[in-house]
Amino acid sequence: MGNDAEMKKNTDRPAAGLDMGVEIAGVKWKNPITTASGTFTLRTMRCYEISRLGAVTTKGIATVPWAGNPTPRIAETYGGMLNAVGLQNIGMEAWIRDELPVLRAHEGLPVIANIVGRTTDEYAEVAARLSETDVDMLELNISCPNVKEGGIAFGTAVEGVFDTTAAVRKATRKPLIVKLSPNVTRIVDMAKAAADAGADALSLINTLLGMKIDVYRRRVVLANKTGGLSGPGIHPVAVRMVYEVRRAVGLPIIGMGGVMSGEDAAEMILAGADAVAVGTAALIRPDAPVRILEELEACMNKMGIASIRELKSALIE
Amino acid sequence: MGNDAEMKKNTDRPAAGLDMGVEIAGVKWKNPITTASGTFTLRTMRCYEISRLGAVTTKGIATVPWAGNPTPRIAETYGGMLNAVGLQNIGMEAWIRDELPVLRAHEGLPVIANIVGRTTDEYAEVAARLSETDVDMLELNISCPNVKEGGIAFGTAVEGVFDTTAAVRKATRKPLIVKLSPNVTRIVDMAKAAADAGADALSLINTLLGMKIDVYRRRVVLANKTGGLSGPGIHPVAVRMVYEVRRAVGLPIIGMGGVMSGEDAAEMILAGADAVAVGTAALIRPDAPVRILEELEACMNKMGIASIRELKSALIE
Amino acid sequence: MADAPYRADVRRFSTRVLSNTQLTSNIYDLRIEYAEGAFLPGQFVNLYLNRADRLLPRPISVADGGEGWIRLIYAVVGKGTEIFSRLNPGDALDVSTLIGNGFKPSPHGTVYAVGGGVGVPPVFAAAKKEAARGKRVVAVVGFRAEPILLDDFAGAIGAENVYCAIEDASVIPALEARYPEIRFALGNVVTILSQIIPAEADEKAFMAACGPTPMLKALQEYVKAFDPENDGRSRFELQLSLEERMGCGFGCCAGCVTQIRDPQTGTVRRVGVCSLGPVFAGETVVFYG
Amino acid sequence: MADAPYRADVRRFSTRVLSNTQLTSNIYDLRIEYAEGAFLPGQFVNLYLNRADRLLPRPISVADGGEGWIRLIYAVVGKGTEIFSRLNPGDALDVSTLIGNGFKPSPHGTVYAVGGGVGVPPVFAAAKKEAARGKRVVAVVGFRAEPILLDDFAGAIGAENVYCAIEDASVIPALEARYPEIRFALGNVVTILSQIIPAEADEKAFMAACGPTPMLKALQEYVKAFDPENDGRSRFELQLSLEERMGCGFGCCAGCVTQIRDPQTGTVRRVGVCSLGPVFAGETVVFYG
Ligand SMILES: Cc1cc2nc3c(=O)[nH]c(=O)nc-3n(C[C@H](O)[C@H](O)[C@H](O)COP(=O)(O)OP(=O)(O)OC[C@H]3O[C@@H](n4cnc5c(N)ncnc54)[C@H](O)[C@@H]3O)c2cc1C
Ligand SMILES: Cc1cc2nc3c(=O)[nH]c(=O)nc-3n(C[C@H](O)[C@H](O)[C@H](O)COP(=O)(O)OP(=O)(O)OC[C@H]3O[C@@H](n4cnc5c(N)ncnc54)[C@H](O)[C@@H]3O)c2cc1C
Ligand SMILES: Cc1cc2nc3c(=O)[nH]c(=O)nc-3n(C[C@H](O)[C@H](O)[C@H](O)COP(=O)(O)O)c2cc1C
Ligand SMILES: Cc1cc2nc3c(=O)[nH]c(=O)nc-3n(C[C@H](O)[C@H](O)[C@H](O)COP(=O)(O)O)c2cc1C
Ligand code: FES
Ligand code: FES
Repeated sequence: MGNDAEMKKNTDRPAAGLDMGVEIAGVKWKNPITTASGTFTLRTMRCYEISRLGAVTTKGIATVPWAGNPTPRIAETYGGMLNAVGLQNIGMEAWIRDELPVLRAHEGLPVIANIVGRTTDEYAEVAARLSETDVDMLELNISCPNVKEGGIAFGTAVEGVFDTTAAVRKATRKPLIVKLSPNVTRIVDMAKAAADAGADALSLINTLLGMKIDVYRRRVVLANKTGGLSGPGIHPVAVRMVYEVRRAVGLPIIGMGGVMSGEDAAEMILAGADAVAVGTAALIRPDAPVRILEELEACMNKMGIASIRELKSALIE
Repeated sequence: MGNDAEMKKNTDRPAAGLDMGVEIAGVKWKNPITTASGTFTLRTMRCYEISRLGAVTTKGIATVPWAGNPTPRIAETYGGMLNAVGLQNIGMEAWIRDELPVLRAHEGLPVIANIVGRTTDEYAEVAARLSETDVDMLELNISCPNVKEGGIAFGTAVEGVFDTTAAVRKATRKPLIVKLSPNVTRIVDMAKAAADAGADALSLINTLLGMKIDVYRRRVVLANKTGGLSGPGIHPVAVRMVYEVRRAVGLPIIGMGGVMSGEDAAEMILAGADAVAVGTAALIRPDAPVRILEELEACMNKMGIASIRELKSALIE
Repeated sequence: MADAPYRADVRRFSTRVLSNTQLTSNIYDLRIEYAEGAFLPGQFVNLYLNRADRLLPRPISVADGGEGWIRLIYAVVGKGTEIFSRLNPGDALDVSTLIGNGFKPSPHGTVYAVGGGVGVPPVFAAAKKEAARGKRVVAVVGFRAEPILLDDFAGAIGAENVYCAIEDASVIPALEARYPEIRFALGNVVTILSQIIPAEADEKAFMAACGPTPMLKALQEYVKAFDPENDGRSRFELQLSLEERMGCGFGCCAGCVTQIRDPQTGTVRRVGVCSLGPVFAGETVVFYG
Repeated sequence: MADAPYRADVRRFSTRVLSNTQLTSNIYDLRIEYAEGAFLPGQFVNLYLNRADRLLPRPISVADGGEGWIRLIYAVVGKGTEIFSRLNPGDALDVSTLIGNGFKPSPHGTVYAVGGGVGVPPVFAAAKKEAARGKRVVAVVGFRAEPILLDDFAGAIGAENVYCAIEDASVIPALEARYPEIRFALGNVVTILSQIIPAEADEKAFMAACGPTPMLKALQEYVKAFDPENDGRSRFELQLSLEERMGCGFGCCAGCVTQIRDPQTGTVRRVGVCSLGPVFAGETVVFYG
């Protein structure tokens, strides 16, 4: 058995006095680590103390329950995984009734509701309904590659990004994060469209579109054929996109894509992210988000850096 | 030390009588394995017997020598690597004089010259000059992410693909392969543009644009900042693109991107590729292309499949 | 809980291999150090390869357990299990805490433990536990040619209660010679059930099953036939342990859903095999396709 | 060659660790089984981690070699070398055949072997070889605080010919006590050269160097000063062993280029360190930026 050096328990304890706080679109997070949408459920509370996070991000929430795709929904790849969950969710009313109060019970933990729709109106409807609650931020997922309608269809054209963002912007005064797809020629154009339409922050990246074939069964592994590629293999693409968008748009960025360690999180922040979301890592190691937080602190100590603000401007160019 | 199961010497010997031959744009290859441009030089002859390959593909050739980018040009990533070589090459005249004859000395080994330019005219000029030689095929690289002019600039817009292909098509009657960039929203549109402009075959994929930051040195690793991500981590993206293009365009496809094993090669062919190029694998293990060929044969035996043609239509959908 | 130290229910940790012995041409018997040896039959653990090219968990049912150890029985079907087959005593192995809801304890006096292939290990665990609870347990297990765990079943529930279906007729004589007290039959588990059930008394019974999907579907059909009034109350209370490809294996990714019909409302919902299963009430499972 | 079996010059293969001992706080001395123990000083091998998350080679110069073994001396600077530092005798390790052009044999009677930090091992190899060829070898090596290979140099070329520059003054007394015959100086290798060279006769000499880029640049300048007619013919024939990040480490990717000025034409070309180096004629190297 190899030894997963990156993920090994970090024994350096953070020095007292590190300033880990960030402010994303007016919302204070006690540290920059959140969960990546679709990899956090209420069950995550059995994996680690979620109140240690900077914020939690839910899976996509639609107007009504969605059944998602048939199985297999998951395929393993070299340095990553494919998923085609297809935004299965319990719908906004059930979420507001059953899940939001449970998350709200964690004091000082901002809740980000990720929202999805099949049409611009549906997106706006979810946003409007959630605006009646005390959820802290909304994350607009216009980048899911696993559904036929909605999702990526909106996120890969400048007009789609603009129109969806604008519609949701009209429906809510909550801080609005727009989550971008990496499956585009120029991510910067998408980021600008979101900014122009009134986004308060950006999340990037969602998954890359991929496919796996089981050679001996001669079949595509996923029932949905294609799926979203996530995990450490895509990290360099995510870093590049965060870097590009940071230099083109002034909005806060939540960086994600293959963050497996505190060093990966620091790399995202050096590239220009204000906060970092952990997805696949948390599926592979249940407490990855809080480990990564600890490792980030250890990494900052090793770098001699005392605050996230300082880290953000530490890249030498 | 872990054990790299994929790459372990395959001891199953291929059964006699496997029909490995393919025909790409009228050129007969004795098997479907070639080298990916930029990972094959004359020094490769010291790594394995290149005449065992179906074809060899050279690195990019321009009108005049190019110096390429400063170093570091290479960065290691999780499940892959970044390169920003920047198409360093000795120019077409030196190549025709010094390298082509050496390759030509290998009987029955088609030579594919990969061509690059800073302008459409330069592409056409290289194509015209090479058409005066006995090179077997041309591969048009409009997808290199590591140069400011030429390369990807032509490959990420439908018009760029069409115009460059058309210009080169006018300049040559050699079989013309167009190599596509994965850094686009819709690969199928690019494939169709190339086909419409007269391409005889398609190569996909080139590298994904990525970046790596050295956290402790606080610097971007590559002198060029961004580089091309290759290797096993991107394989699912390549398989997906080959699958999509196969269903949209009738041209032969040379599939590449993270092929590390015979099973990966079989997966490419099941997805729709007619031939398979090996790049990063050959940098990590000097004789990877011929190993992968042997493994592909072993894999076909295990599948009970007797020819590449049969393999190509073996996907159950 | 403000200041109380938080202890996660779901954890991944490193443990050691105690033994890893080959049972058949492709099935291995792995014992690992494991503090929480007390498990519910049907529960599983995720095994991790700790390799960058194979990041996802391999869920394996717990077949047996005791003070400081558990036993996992797995077939080599792909690269991951192939790598497991090369583990030696003392090797480190990454593993999760116990996951999932096991078989519910039988409310009836008789338990049928029905398993096929590598679905047999969790069913063995259920059989052993029910026998220890004083139930009469009948095991009906099926294999292509190479049975596993027959001695273990015989030890736990009595050899006279063990029935074994075999698909390859040619191996049966040798098996009969080797296990004289166990009854073998050519065919599958339903073949055997059809033979032995009529002979049984008409009382209600519990049936714990795990195996390939066609077997589980056949059992669903089989017990329905004992529901003459078609009111959903079969003579058998069937519980099925299911398999799905997993992203996390502990309820965080919605990767592993199966379709479950709500007995009250009739609505079919997709629910996680790792979080709400892997064991489900047999009549509620709506197989895909 | 149609039917003759093809034998590749460049291969990757698995070998075994013979020993792996710690020399300083971060430098290790690795001996591995290696059939081709006869190497040219300056040549290197690629070490591979055999891990899916670290695919690229780690090029390490050969410091010494003999019948069936080579010796590699490496500093722990990142994750890869950190993993190497945990290798034990008997462990498997993937390695390449010998790569690159070494130092050319000295045409002169005197050889200066100049090394800094982990640039010292290949220079030691050159020194040992030149001494065996009957040359007078003077070693000038520099370290921050923890020297390596001093006993080896003393054994190969005579302790009286070994000079060692140290940047951290506080450690010098202890070093002088430990190596009484070796001369230590505060500073870097150029400090020592400036002290000892004027004392040397005016004859031509060969200088083999490897170390951090600033040191190599300083040496380039240093030997230029001995070129009074400025005709490019220094009293010293300098050869530099260079480092670059490698994709393949055997000439197939154009990743590892350095800039070399053609002495005839004056044109600067980018050429592969792994294919045409790592050793280049000192005056031809045009350092980046
Ligand atoms: C709840 C549960 C309990 C299980 N208990 C056992 C057991 O006790 N004994 C046993 O032999 N097997 C059991 N399995 C099946 C076992 O998990 C797979 O055979 C194993 O994961 C295959 O891994 P591999 O790397 O060899 O196969 P590969 O095909 O190389 O694996 C590729 C990916 O597919 C997944 N996968 C492949 N086959 C299956 C499968 N049948 N079910 C779920 N995921 C799969 C792997 O986990 C991996 O992520 C169980 C599965 C589940 C869901
Ligand atoms: C021809 C040659 C000979 C060398 N000989 C020696 C030697 O004898 N002893 C010794 O200690 N070191 C030597 N080095 C440097 C050694 O290769 C690096 O220190 C080592 O690769 C670092 O690996 P890592 O995984 O610990 O570092 P990481 O920084 O984690 O490595 C990341 C990547 O960068 C590459 N890399 C990092 N530093 C260097 C470097 N300085 N040069 C080239 N590639 C680098 C690695 O190979 C890897 O691909 C030599 C380098 C070259 C090019
Ligand atoms: C199983 C799974 C489900 C996901 N579901 C969603 C989702 O519902 N909404 C969304 O915006 N992103 C979803 N994503 C994308 C992640 O939030 C994240 O953008 C992506 O996985 C890259 O980060 P990672 O490499 O850390 O996983 C999902 C990812 C995975 C792996
Ligand atoms: C070091 C390096 C250099 C490359 N140079 C070129 C090039 O000159 N022209 C080109 O078309 N592609 C070039 N490529 C891209 C490869 O040909 C191939 O498309 C890509 O690497 C994906 O395949 P792989 O994952 O097998 O490497 C280069 C790739 C690498 C790694
Ligand atoms: S596998 Fe992730 S929820 Fe079940
Ligand atoms: S490292 Fe590839 S050519 Fe030198």
